[in-house]
Amino acid sequence: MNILSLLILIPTITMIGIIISPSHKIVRLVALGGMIAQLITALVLMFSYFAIRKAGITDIMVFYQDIEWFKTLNIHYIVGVDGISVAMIMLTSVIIFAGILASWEVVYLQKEFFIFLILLATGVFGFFISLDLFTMFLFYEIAVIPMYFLIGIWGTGPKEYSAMKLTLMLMGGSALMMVGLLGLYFNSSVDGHFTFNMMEIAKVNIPGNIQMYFFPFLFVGFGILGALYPFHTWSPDGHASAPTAVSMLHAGVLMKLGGYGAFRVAMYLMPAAANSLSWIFIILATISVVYGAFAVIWQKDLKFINAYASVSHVGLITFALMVMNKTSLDGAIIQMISHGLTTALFFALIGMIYGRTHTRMIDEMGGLIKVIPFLGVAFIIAGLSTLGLPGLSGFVAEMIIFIGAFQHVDIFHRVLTILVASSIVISAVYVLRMIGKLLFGPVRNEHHLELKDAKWFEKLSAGTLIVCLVGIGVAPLWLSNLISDSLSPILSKLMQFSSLYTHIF
Amino acid sequence: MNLQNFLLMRHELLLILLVIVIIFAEIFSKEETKHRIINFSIVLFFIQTVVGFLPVTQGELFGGMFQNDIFRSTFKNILNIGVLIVLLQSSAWLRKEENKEKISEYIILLLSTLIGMFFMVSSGDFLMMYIGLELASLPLAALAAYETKKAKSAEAGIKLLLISSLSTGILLYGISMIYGTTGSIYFADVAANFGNSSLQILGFIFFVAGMGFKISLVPFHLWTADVYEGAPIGITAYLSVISKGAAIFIFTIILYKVFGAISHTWNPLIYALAVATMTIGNLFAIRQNNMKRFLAFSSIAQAGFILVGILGLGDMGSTSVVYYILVYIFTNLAAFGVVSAIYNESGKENMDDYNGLYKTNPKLSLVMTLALFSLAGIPPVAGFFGKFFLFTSAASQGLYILVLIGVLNATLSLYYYLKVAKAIFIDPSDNPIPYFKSDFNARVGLLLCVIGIIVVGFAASIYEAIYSFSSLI
Amino acid sequence: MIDYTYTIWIVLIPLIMFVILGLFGSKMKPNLAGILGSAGLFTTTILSYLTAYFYFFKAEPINGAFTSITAYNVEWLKFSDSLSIHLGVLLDPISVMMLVVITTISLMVHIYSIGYMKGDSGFQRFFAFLSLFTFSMLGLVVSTDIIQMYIGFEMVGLSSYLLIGHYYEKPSAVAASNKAFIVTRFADFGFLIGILLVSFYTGTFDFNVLTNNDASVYTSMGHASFLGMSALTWGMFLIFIGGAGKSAMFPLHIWLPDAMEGPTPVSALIHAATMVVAGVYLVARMFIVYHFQAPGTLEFIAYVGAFTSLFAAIIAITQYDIKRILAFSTLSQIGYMMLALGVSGYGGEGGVGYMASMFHLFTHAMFKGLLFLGAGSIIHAIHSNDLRDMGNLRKYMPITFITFAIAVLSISGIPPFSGFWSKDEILAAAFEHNKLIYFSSVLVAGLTAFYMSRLFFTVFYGKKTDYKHEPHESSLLMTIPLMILAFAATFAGFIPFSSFVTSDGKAFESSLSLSIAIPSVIIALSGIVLAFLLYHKKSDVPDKITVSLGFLYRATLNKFYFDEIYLFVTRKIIFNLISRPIAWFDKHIIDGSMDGIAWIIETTSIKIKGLQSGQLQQYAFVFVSGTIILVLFFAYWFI
Amino acid sequence: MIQDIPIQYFLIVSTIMFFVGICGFLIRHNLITILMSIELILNSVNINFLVFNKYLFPNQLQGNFFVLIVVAIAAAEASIAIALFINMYRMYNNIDVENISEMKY
Amino acid sequence: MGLNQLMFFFLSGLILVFSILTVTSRKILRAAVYLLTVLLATSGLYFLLNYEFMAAIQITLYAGGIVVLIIFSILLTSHISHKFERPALANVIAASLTGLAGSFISIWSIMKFPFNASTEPTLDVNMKEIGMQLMSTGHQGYALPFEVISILLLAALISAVIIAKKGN
Repeated sequence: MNILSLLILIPTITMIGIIISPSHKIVRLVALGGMIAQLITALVLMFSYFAIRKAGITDIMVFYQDIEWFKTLNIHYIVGVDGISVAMIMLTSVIIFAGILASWEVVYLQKEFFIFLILLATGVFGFFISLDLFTMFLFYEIAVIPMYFLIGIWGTGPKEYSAMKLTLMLMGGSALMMVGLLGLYFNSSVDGHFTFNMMEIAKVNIPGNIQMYFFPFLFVGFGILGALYPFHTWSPDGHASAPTAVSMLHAGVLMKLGGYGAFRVAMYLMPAAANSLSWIFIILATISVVYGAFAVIWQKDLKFINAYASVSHVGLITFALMVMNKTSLDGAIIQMISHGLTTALFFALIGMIYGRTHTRMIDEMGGLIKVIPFLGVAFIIAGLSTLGLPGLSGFVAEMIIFIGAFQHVDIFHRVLTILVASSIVISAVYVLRMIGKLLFGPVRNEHHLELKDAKWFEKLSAGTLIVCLVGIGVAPLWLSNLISDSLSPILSKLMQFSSLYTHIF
Repeated sequence: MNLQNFLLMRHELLLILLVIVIIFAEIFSKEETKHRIINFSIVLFFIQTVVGFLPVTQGELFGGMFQNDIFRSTFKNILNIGVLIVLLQSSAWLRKEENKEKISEYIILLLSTLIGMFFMVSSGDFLMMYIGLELASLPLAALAAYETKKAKSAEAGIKLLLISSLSTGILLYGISMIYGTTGSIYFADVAANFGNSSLQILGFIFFVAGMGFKISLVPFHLWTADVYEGAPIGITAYLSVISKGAAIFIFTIILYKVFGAISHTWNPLIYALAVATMTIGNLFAIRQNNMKRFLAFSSIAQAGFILVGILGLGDMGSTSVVYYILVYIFTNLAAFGVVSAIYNESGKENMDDYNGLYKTNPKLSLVMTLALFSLAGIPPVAGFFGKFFLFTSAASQGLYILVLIGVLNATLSLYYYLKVAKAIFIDPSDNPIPYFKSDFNARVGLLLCVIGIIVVGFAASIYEAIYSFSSLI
Repeated sequence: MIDYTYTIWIVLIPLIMFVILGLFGSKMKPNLAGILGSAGLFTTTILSYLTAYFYFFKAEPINGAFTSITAYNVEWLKFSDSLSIHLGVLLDPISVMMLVVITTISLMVHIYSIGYMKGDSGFQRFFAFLSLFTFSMLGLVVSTDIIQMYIGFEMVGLSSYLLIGHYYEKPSAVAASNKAFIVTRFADFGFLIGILLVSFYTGTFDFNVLTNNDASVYTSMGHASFLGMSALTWGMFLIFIGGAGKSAMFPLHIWLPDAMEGPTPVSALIHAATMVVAGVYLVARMFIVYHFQAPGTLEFIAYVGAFTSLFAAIIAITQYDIKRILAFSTLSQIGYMMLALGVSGYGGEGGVGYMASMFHLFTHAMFKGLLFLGAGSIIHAIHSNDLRDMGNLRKYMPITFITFAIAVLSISGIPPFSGFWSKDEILAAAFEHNKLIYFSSVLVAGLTAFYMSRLFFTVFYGKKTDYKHEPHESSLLMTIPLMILAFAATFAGFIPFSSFVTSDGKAFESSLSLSIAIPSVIIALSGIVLAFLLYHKKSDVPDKITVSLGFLYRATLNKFYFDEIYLFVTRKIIFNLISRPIAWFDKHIIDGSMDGIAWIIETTSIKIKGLQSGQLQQYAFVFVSGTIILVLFFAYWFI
Repeated sequence: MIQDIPIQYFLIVSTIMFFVGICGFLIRHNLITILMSIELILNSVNINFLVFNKYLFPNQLQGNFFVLIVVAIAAAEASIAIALFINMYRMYNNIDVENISEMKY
Repeated sequence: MGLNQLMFFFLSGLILVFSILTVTSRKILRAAVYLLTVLLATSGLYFLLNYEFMAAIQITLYAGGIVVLIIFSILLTSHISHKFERPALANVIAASLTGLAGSFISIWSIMKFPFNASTEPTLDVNMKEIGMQLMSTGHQGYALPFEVISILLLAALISAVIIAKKGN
């Protein structure tokens, strides 16, 4: 059995296990066990990936498996990974692991909660391993739909509204994507033998005008999930209403689907359009970064703060993608991972704090670090990663992006880089303001004096994420190596069409 | 009439036989054992369904009036499965006190409309098609008015009958013009002689209007919601899937085979109808509270999606349409099955009555959710595949704008499907529908639907089979 | 050849201490944490001294110059074959000198803090952060790579943030820590852009390449210019902004006085002796580039330094908070260092400004550390920061009194204390280069003497006896560091700095120029005398003077309203004029348009419900007219 | 014979009859009159079929048989319709079309 | 003007006038009678076309069957003297506009279409021929529709029964 298919099989088995579990204690154990197995599988995958690369195998995709599905439409089940997907799979498995732990004490309809959560993860894993656009799309939608229930049933606040908005906007995105995918499909061949196989399509030179037609569909379609300005508004509402683990998974992983898809599908397969249209999206991304950061300052709700911060940070991903040189692409992927971890940690902590104080308004809290030191410290670490402090992953990612983007020959890109880099100041403002109000100062509500600090599962959940953050922050080279080798085929395809962008380091 | 001919017509002949057997059963059964006719006929029908799956050869009878091939007979099998599920689902309702007297009539009428559809599907000329169409419509009006005590039911019956008559009139006028300008009512001759003069187009459009009534395309759809709401649930389900499916099938065949020569004319026509149907259906569905009405508008929108697939032309088009109908039968019948189970138990059929359903009846809720997802085209259930192939088929003709409109409409439709899901899973309720166990037949029916919803999507062989058959016509 | 690889431990030991104290500190006894931290630092200090010894005395200078040695280097991130980020240890005269300074002061502060922080609930945390800071600062000074320098800048910013916010329950401390971090972050933003610009044109981050005088990396530079300045000038300017932020140069100085909210040892370590000179160090580190490639920027630096020193000195006169006075004096002194760099030439005698700057950095660390620790001792004794609560303390705290006196004399530039020597070199350099700056500097020297003496006399003289608690001398743990630093502050001036730290690494003979020294000493003395007259006992003369100065005094007292201006910019402009409208825009326009789509659909749905009127004949009408319209359209218009 | 009457004459008559029927369908209140309008419609269609058969394709009888079937079906239709009307009459005591507008929107 | 033409115009006039009267008459029984007239006139047209068999069918089935059925149900459900209200003017206008537009377009199309009168020999339409074709199973044979119609009629019968049947 291909190890990649195992990544889908394990969650599926876990879901079945959850269904037949008799009591709620067993349910969560099964879920945790399944996700630990998944994490181990992902680790095995990563190490064997390194081993394969070390052995000198230079296939673009490894663990490649191709099973024919719908013959007449030439739809296949094709899986395969390169360094980028491996990195994303690692990210996902870490976050779902932490997410299960963070939702350890979900009581209401617990079985269903875990099933939906793992279903979501299944979709994400499937998305990352798919090389066939059809299956990729299928997994994409599988990943999106459980969100509705997760938010709608277990959420807080105006949950129905948020869940509906989120789902509809994301499905609207997938609607656009679908047009793009079909466009790719029907232009994937010269002799009338169409294919959804990404690696095959990549070999075809799709005419420029067709690319120009379909690229926006795909890019915006994925971009909506990646909170591309101005289609980001599902994100604050959605995150604010979602239960902890869902926010974690959603901001941590699901939003990365957007970036990853935009990169893997839109840019890789339609490089000419990517080059000629990049200026639009790079402007949007710049707006998104700065605007998101400014919008945070005014927010009072912790989740809104983090949601807008996410808008800003995933804007950085889009920005880096659109710069299209090796360094910046590398940075984009690392930013995906870094933001995934950071924001997951953030949401986990917000959830844990909310579970104790029953409010998310920073004005109603204060001095919490005194009563819940572990959560407080973890919160500060998350904050510091958000503002890009060295030693944590946020810095690495931002640094690579800025350096990469600034290497662009075009003065336009460099000016935008400066604009985008200004977000580090704004992020410092909002992060410190939030930390200052929430954790420092006098305890504002005397009930909060009786709060208990994190329990073991909360510590494990946050600890795992912190370890990853610090690990990447301190030693980023292995991650960068993991990614950058796999960038070359994509990059070379992008470069092929850039008469403008020749000056790459 | 030799055996060969019998085999060719076995769907129809067996059904006729079935009807006769049931009439005899009705005559010879005692008052208190009448309800056994239900299971009796279900078993018979099941046998009929199985027999239908035996291989069939290609051929035509009655000088081309009756045509059968594996594609058509496959479609009939699909309809058979659908009707089997409908029968299973209506049995609980039929056993009710007020319906006890008319059990066999119900079944007979239902089966005779099915006969009509089979003839319609197999028709080789406009005359047979017309007869089939009428046979498929007239008894339905009576069935819609089946609950004679209920005003809504009567209203549904009258509306259906009168609008049906009007549309028949228009259809006939169209056919008469087609006949007048081509000199024949046989499909083959018409196809050879059909041109592009305005009178022919007029005839064609009148014909489309008549068919559009059966498929409930906008603007010929207005009866749909009222009739669906008023008719007994079993009949509503039947109308929305079987009757509609059969009409779409023959409509597709006629468009491709008979009017293939003027496809450049009907392409924009169907395009416009598709857009209008999807959009209007969705816009109306948004506000509905009554589940039957809601499903009516949803089924209108679904018809729009199917039209998108028709525009794919060629094998891909017809395959995607038939495949979608198959998916749609399972899906919609699952939804109606749940609605009918709940209605039979509690008499409730409004969306807000479903609040908190998941807590009391989780299994039914899950079936409903699956069905809704399949309708909305959410993976991994069959609806996703069906819709994807419809859109793929349209995209193969380069109709990307239409695909875009289609997928956006699908997104919009997701909104109201999720509204039902919301009622079931999220909204709290003070007095939710209490737990109940629906009868065996209904459960079997739902089980069939669920299996269908799940299997049809993943089993690529089904799609492949339909594809290989579709090239035969 | 000496193997310097061990120097990595100088950096790592504090980090390890931080990790140990950070993770397990809360489970330790406080004293254990303190001792552990100090012990770790002691090791580091020994290693630093060893390094200095080896570097300056054992290694053979090549061509008479101290070379820079990359003792340790590891690739941290790689962008391309030519561009990568390295982390490592770079040893050259200034970095070794800084190692000594930092470890010394830090060790003193550690020991001092064991006494000073006794009983504080965050004792272990405090030591953990001290270790973190020491690590960051050491990592900063040994940077091999400009990005490492940037990382160091950020990290010291963080530790400073954490330490300022030590008393996190005090809102003012939280505000101060936020302010410090954000202002320096803002400066670091400039630094970052500067790095990007410079590295874009040079294609490297490596200091060894960047600061190589013959570097061909600059020659390949295009003639890109912006607003009349070359891109490199801009880049270097922006890098200076980074330094200016950390070193609290005008107008980014506002965070430093507020940073005094932190515990006093922190102020001594971070906000007087080490971190705030990081900016000076940065400019010194890139001095060659400034001097040869961006002389305009260097000129600018000189003026900024001079202005800051004057500006801060003026403010210092009027302040009452003892730590704030010291903070402004720090500003002023750092301004000195900056201006010295700004006026410096390169090589030999011409580089005296560079040497003087480093020299002053060194001596300043000693006496300013001493001043702060002394002030800490005073505050510890009387639990107040306010000058007006103090007086007559020489009776109660003799050791503090004496060491403080030494420090005051040193900062005032009275021979033979260390401050005199380094300040004299600075004045000499300024005199050589720019008379205006020179005169300003001399004026500052006088002002410095005046306000320090004002502080000194107010605290230790006078007749005040109405203390709630009898003040008493601090414990040995606190006084021993005072004494050691007093020793250093007294004699550090006699170190022949010019033989060790010069702009080109080559030693030169620096001589005391009497024509510079005598006027400055006279000015300083007159400042002291004036202060003595005004403040040695309580009188109403100062009040009268303040009244007569009116607005000028109030402006000075309020630090020329810079805080208010910043507050206006942040609260009013950024919060209210940018952030709030954006939040509104997002909620109502962007999100509103999404909701608007939903609304349109919903409304359309309601509006067209009449179509489904339930009336059979209307249905038929729609049916028929629809058909007719279709016929019209498709049978006539289409064909 | 009828050669002196152009085919169009017949068609015009039938067409007008058809649309008169449709108008009747649209405006009459009484369900039975609506049913009568339908009969008009069907009748006009029948004329069409026969005329075409006679004029254009006299060598076969497709039109004739079509009409035969239409008439039969019309009868069936009418019988069901009348049953429905009677059923409705029992409920409302009249058979106005207004009664059947309960379900809407 | 030949007799045929005269007959044609007479019958057409009859048809049109009574059609319109059928749909406008405010007394229901009269409407039924007008309808009968129309149907009879139509059968006259069939005679004119030499389709005696169809004319007979028209008279017996249509005029005799359906109209009787209608009258029967009128008697059952309406008061003879009842006079309908005038339909709403808007309705009338909308309907007549639709009708006018429809007939205009249709007639326009008809006039534009080049109908070619057949030159083929006319099939003699007698009962035998009709009977033969009705029972024939080949091309131009109508045995199948004939059989299916019987099912339809059966179904219609049952339909009518279950609806009209009085409940218990």
